[in-house]
Amino acid sequence: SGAFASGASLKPVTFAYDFPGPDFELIPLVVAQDQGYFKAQGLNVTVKFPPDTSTTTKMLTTNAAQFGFITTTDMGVAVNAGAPVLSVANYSMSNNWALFAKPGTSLSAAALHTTLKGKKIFSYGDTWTESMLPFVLKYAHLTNSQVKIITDPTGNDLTDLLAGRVNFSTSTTNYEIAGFDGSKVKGHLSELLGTAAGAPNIPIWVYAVTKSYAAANPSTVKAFLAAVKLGTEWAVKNPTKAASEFDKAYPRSGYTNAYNLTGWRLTVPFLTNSSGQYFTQTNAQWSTLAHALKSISLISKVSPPSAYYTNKYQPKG
Amino acid sequence: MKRGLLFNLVVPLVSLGLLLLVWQAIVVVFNVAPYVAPRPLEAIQSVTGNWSILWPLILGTVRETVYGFFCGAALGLLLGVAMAKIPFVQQLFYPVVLVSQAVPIIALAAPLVLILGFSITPKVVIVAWIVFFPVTVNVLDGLNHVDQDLVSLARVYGASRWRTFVLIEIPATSSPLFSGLKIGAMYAVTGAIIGELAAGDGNSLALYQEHANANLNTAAVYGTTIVMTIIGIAWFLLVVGVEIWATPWQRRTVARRGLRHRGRGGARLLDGANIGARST
Amino acid sequence: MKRGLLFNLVVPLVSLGLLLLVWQAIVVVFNVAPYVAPRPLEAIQSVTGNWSILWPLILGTVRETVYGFFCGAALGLLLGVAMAKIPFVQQLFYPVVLVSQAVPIIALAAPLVLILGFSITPKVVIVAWIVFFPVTVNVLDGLNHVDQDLVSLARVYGASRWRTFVLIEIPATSSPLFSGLKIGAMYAVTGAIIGELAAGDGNSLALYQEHANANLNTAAVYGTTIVMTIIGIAWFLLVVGVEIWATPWQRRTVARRGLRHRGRGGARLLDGANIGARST
Amino acid sequence: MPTHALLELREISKVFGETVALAPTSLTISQGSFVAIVGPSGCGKSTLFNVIAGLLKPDAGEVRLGDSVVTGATGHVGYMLQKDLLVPWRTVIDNITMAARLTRRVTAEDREEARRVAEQYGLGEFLRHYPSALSGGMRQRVAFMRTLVTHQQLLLLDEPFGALDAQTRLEMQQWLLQVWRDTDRTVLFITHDVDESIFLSDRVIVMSPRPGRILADFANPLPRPRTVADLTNPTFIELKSRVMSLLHGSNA
Amino acid sequence: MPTHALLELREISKVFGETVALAPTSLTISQGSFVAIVGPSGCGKSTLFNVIAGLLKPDAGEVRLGDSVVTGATGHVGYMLQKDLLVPWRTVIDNITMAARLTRRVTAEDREEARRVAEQYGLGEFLRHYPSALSGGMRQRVAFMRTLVTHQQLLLLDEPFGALDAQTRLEMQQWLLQVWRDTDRTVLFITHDVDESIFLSDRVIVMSPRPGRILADFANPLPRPRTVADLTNPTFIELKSRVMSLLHGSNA
Ligand SMILES: Nc1ncnc2c1ncn2[C@@H]1O[C@H](COP(=O)(O)OP(=O)(O)OP(=O)(O)O)[C@@H](O)[C@H]1O
Ligand SMILES: Nc1ncnc2c1ncn2[C@@H]1O[C@H](COP(=O)(O)OP(=O)(O)OP(=O)(O)O)[C@@H](O)[C@H]1O
Ligand SMILES: [Mg+2]
Ligand SMILES: [Mg+2]
Repeated sequence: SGAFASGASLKPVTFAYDFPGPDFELIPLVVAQDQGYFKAQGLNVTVKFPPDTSTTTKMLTTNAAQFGFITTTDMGVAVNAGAPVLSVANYSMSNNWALFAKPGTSLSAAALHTTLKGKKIFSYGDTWTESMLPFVLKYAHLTNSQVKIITDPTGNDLTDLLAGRVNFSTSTTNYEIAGFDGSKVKGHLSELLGTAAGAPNIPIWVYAVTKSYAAANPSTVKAFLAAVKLGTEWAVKNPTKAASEFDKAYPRSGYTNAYNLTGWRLTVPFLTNSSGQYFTQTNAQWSTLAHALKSISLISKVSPPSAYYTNKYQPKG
Repeated sequence: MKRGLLFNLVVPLVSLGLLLLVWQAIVVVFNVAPYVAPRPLEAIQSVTGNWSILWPLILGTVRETVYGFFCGAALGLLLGVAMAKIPFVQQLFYPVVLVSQAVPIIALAAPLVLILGFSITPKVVIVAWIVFFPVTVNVLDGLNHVDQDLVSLARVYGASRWRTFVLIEIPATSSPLFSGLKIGAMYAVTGAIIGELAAGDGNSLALYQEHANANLNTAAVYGTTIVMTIIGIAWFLLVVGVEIWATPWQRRTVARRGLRHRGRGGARLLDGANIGARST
Repeated sequence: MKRGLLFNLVVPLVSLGLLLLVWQAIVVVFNVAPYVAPRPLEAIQSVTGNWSILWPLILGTVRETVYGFFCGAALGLLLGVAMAKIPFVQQLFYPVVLVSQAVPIIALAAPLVLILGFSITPKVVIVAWIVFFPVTVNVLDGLNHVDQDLVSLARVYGASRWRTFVLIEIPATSSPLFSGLKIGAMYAVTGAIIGELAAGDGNSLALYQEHANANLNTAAVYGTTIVMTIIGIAWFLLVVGVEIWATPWQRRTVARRGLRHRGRGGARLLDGANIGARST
Repeated sequence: MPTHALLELREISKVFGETVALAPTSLTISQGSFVAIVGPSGCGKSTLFNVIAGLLKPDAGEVRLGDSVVTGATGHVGYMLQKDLLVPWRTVIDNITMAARLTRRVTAEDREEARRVAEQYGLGEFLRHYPSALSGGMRQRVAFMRTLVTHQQLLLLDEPFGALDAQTRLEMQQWLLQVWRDTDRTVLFITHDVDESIFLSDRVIVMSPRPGRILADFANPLPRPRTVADLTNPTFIELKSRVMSLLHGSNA
Repeated sequence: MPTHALLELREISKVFGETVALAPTSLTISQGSFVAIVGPSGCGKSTLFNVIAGLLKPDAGEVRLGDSVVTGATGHVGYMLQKDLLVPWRTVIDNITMAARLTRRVTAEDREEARRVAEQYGLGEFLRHYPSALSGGMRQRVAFMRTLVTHQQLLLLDEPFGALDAQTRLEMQQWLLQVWRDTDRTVLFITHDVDESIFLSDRVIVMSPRPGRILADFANPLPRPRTVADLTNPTFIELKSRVMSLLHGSNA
C-alpha cells in the first residue's frame, strides 16, 4: 500500500469520533486529511459522529466504522461487555482531568478536605469523572455523602460554576480552559489536576478498532496510525495553522477559532509521554484503569492488559 | 359488553406482544450483539433483576411526572379560562402559548436549570411546559363552544356568573378538557426524562439509563426505556380511568348503579384511545 | 375585516415584543452575566452576524423538518384511514400508536441512528414519529364522525366506495386533518433538533448550538434557539395558510373571488390559532 | 276575559345596529292566561322574550311584572326554548332542579317536588337517567318541568315544540294544556304553527314582519278542554284562516 | 287516476334483530303521481324508502321499477332527507351537480343544467355561494335541485321540510308543487304533517304503528293548483279529519 496509491484505489474507511460533533481533539485527523497523509497511505477517511459517546464502540462492532476514538474507560467497559474491540494507540499520554473553581478561589491538594467538604461538585456523569472522583475524595478524606455531586449530562459545567450554582466543576483542562476563555470573565480559573490529588496518571483517549478488523487488515491499521501520527506531529508544530485547518474543515461547527486554538494548545502537552513518544501504551496504564473501574463497579472483572490494547500496529520511531 | 371488554383488553396486549416478538425476531435473525441491542427478555430482566435499585428512581420519575402534570393541568386550565373569558388575554397570550411549544424543549432545559437550580422544580416546570398546552387549547376551544343559550338560560334563572361558570361552563368543557389532559399525560414522562437529564442530583432514572448506556449495558437502556414508557402509558390510562369515572353520562343511560350502558364515547381528540373501555 | 386583520397581526407582534422586553428587563435589572443569559439584541446579532455560516445549517434543519413533516403527515393519514376503515387494524394499531408517543423520544434517537445510519433518514424518522400521531388520531376521529347519511346518499346515487371516500369522506375530515397537521408542524422542528443532536455529520444547527454552549457563547445559544423556534412557527403558519387557502368555505360566503367573508373559523383543536386570519 | 294584569310592556323597542328588531310595542298579559304569539321569522318575537326575561335591555320602554318594574333585571320568569338545553351531565331529576342549583343549595324539598312533577307527568321511571337516553319529546317535557319548578308565575315558551315531529308535537300540546290547567301559570308561547297557536291559547297575537309590531290580537273563542278533533272544528278553521290571511297576506 | 305503474313493491318486509320494522307491504305508484306517506314515528317509513333506494335489502319481497327488478341495487332513484346533506366545501352549483361527480366526470352540460335549474327556481344569485351562506329553506331547495338533476324518474323525499319553520315550510311546499308540475317526476313524500301530506299529494297513504303496514290509501280530490287558502277548504278539512282519526285513533 502507501506511496503509489492513486485516487481510484484509495481504500475507504470510516472513523467514528467520540462525541456527536467535531472539536479540536479531532485536529490530528483533520491535518492528516488536509496534508494528504491519509491519501499517501492509500486511505480515504470519512469522519462520522455518534449519537452519544457510548455509541462509537457499537459503531465499531457493527462495522458502521472501522476506526474509533474513545476514552479508555469506554474501552474497559466494552471489553467487559464482551465487545471485541482493541485499543491500537493512545491519543493523549496522561491524565489532564482536573477540578476547577471560580477565579480567585484557593484550590490546593493540601487543603482539599476543608475546601470540598459540604460543597457542590459538578459532574457530567461521564465514566471518567465517575472513576477519577473517588480517588480525589479518598485523597481528601471525604466520603460521598460529605460532598454534593451534581450530575448534569446536558448542562454546561462552566456556566453553572460561574453562575455560582456549583462550587467546583470537573473536566479536562483543555476543554475547560478553552471554554472559560469564551466567557470573557477576568482572571484565570482555579485548577487542581486530578493527578495532584490522588488520581492515577493514565491516558484518557485512545484510537480503537475491532480485533477482527485489525487481524484482517493489519496494513490498513498501520497505515491509518502512520498518517495520524504525521498529522499529530504537524499539528503540534503548527498549532495556529492546524486550528485554521480545523476551522476550514468544519466551518459551521459553532466553535470560534480562539476556542479551537486554545484547546489544541492545551492538548499538546498531554500528547507525548515523558520520553517524548506518541501513541505508546503500557500494561501499567491498562491495569491501573481496569482496577479503578472495578473499584467503582463499572466493570465486573479486570482483564489482562493485552485484552485491552496492542502497540503492534504503531509506526516505528 | 363482556365480550367487548375482554376483546378490548386482549387485543392491545396481543398487539404489544407482537411488538416484542418482532423485536426478538430481529435480534435473533440478524444475530445482533447484546451490547448493540438486547433481547426483550434481557431488557425486562435488567429491570426486574435491579428492582430494589430502580424502584426509588421510578418513584422519583413518577413524582416529577405527576407534580408536573398537575401544575401543567392547573396552569393550562387557568390560562384557557382566562383566555376564553378575557379576549385581551387571549390576544396577548395566544402567540406566546404557541411560541412556547415551538421552542425545542431540549434547548430549554439547560437555562431552566440555571435559573431554577438543581431541584425537582425544573423537572416539574418542563413537564408542566409540555402538559399545559393541550389543556389550554382544548379548554379555550371548549369554553368558546359552550352553548350560549344555556348560559343565557342560567342568567334568566338569576344565576351569578360564578355559578354559571362552575355549574354550566366547566362541565360543558369536560370532554375537551379530558382530551387535553390525556395528551398531556402521554407526553408528561418525556418531559420528566428531559428534566432529569438536565437537572440531575445523580439519582434519577434518566441518569441511570445514561450510565447504563455509557456502560454498554444495553439491556438496561432498553429496560429503562420500557419502564419510562410504562410510566407514561400508566399515567395516561389513569387519566382515561378518571375520565370514565368522572363523566358517566358519556357512556351510561342511567346514573351510576344503573345497569345499561351506551356505546358512545365522548372524548374528542383521543376519542379512540379509551382502550379497554369501548365496546365495538 | 381590515381593522381585524391589522389588529390580529399587530397584537401577536406586540405580545412577542413584550416577551423580548421582559427578557431584556430581567437581564438588565438582575445584571445577569452574558455567559448566563445574553440580551435579546446580542442573541439576535449572534444570528445576523453569522448569517452566512448559519444559513446552510438553517436550510438543513428546514429540510429535515419538511421532509419529516411530509412523511409523518402521509403516514398519519394512511394509518388514520386504515384504522377508520378496518376495525381490526384499529384494534391492533391503536395501542402501538399510543405507546409510540409515550416512549421518550430522546431515548429513541441513538438506536435509530445505529439502525438507519448517519444520513438524513433518522432525523426524518424522528420528525415523522412526532408528526404522524396527531394526524392519525384526528383523521381517525374525523372519519368516524363523517355523517353516515351523506355516505348513504352517495351510495344511493350509485357512487363507488372510492369516489365516496375521495369526494365525501376526505373533505369532510379536512378540519380535524388540518388540526393534526398544525400540531405536527409546531412540534416538527423539535424532532429535527433531537435528530440532529444524535445523527450529525458534524454540520447541523443543533450541534452548532451545542458547541456554542461549550464555548460559553450564550448569545449564540439563545440566538439559535430563536431561529429554531422561528422555523417551527413559520412552518406552522404555512400550514395555517394552506388550510385557509384549501378550505375557503370555512371563512367565505362565496367561492374565491367573491367579496364577503364570514367570521367563523373551522379548525378544531387549534381553532384559536389562526393568527392573522380571524376577525374578532 | 281575565281580570288582573300580570305583565305589562310599555312601548318597548329594540334596535340592533341598523336592524330595528322591535318597533315600540305595548302589551298587557293577564294572570293565568295562555297567550300565543305568531309572526314571520325575524320579526322580533325572541327579542321581545329576551327583553321580558331581562337578557336584553330595551332601547326604550318599561317592563312591569305585577307591581314592580323589572326592565333589564333577570330571575323573574321561567324560560324555555326550542332547544331543550338539558345538560347532558346531569340526570333528569338534577336537570329539573337546575334553576335551584344555579341560585342556591338544592334542598330535599326541591328534589321531592321534582320527583313528584316527573311522576305526575309520566317521567317517573326516568329520574336517574341521563338526557341522552330520552326521546325528543321526553326531553322537552323535562325542559318544561325544569321551567315549571322555578315557581315563576310567568312562563315564556319560545317555539318549545318546534323541533318535534307533528305527532309528538300534538301529544306535547295536549300534555302542556293539562299541566297548565293543573298549575295555574301564565304562559306566553311563541310558535310558527298557526294550528298550535290556536289549539293552545286564549289569545293569539300576530306580529308584522320586521320591524316587529303587533298586527292583531285575537281572542280565541274555542272552549276548553280541547282535543285533536278541535283542529277540524269550524270555529278553529275560521280563526286559523283569519290568522293565516294576516300572515300570508294576499296569498291566502 | 294515473295509468302506468312506475314503481311496484311486492310483499316487502324487513326485520332488524327483534324489531319488525316493516310487515309485508305491497304498493304500486303510477308514473307522474305525487304520493304522500304519513304514519307514526318508527313505523318503518324510512325503512321502506331505504329498501326502494337499495340501501337496505328487504328480508323478502321484490322492488320493481319500470320493467326491471331493482331489489338491493342502487343508482335508480333521487333521494332527499330532512337533513339537507349539502357538503359545506362545495358551492351551490357544485352541490347541485354532486350526483354526477360521484359517478363520473362533471360535464359542461351538467353545470349548464344546474345553473338553469337554480336560476329558474330562484337561486341564480347564489350559484357560487357556499351552503353556509344560505338559509334553511334555501338549503333545502338546493338539496332538492340536486335530487332533480339526477334525472331519476322517481324521487323519494323523506320529511324534506321537517326541519323548517311553518311559514318557510308553506313556501317550500308551494315551490315544490311548482317544480313538480314543471318537471314531470314521480314523487314519494314522507311527512308527519297531515296538512302537508294533503296539500301536496294526489294520494295519501297512512301507515300503522310498528310493525308498519298500510292502513289506508286515500285519493286526494283537492283540485290543482293549490293555494294557502286550500288549507281551510272543507274538502281539505274532511280528508284531514279522516287521516287524523286513523293516526290518533279514539283521541280524535
Ligand atoms: N344579538 C343580536 N344582534 C344583532 N341582531 C340581532 C340579535 N338578535 C336578533 N337580531 C336580529 O333582530 C331581528 C329579530 O330577531 P328575533 O330573533 O327576535 O326574531 P324572531 O321573530 O324570534 O325570529 P324567528 O322566528 O326566526 O325565531 C332579526 O333580524 C335578527 O337578525
Ligand atoms: N339500521 C337499523 N338497525 C336497527 N333498527 C333499525 C334500523 N333502522 C331502523 N330501525 C328500527 O326500525 C323501525 C322503523 O324505523 P324507521 O326509521 O323506518 O321509522 P320511520 O317510520 O321512518 O320513523 P320516523 O318517523 O321517526 O322517521 C324503528 O323501530 C327503528 O328503530
Ligand atoms: Mg325566535
Ligand atoms: Mg324516518
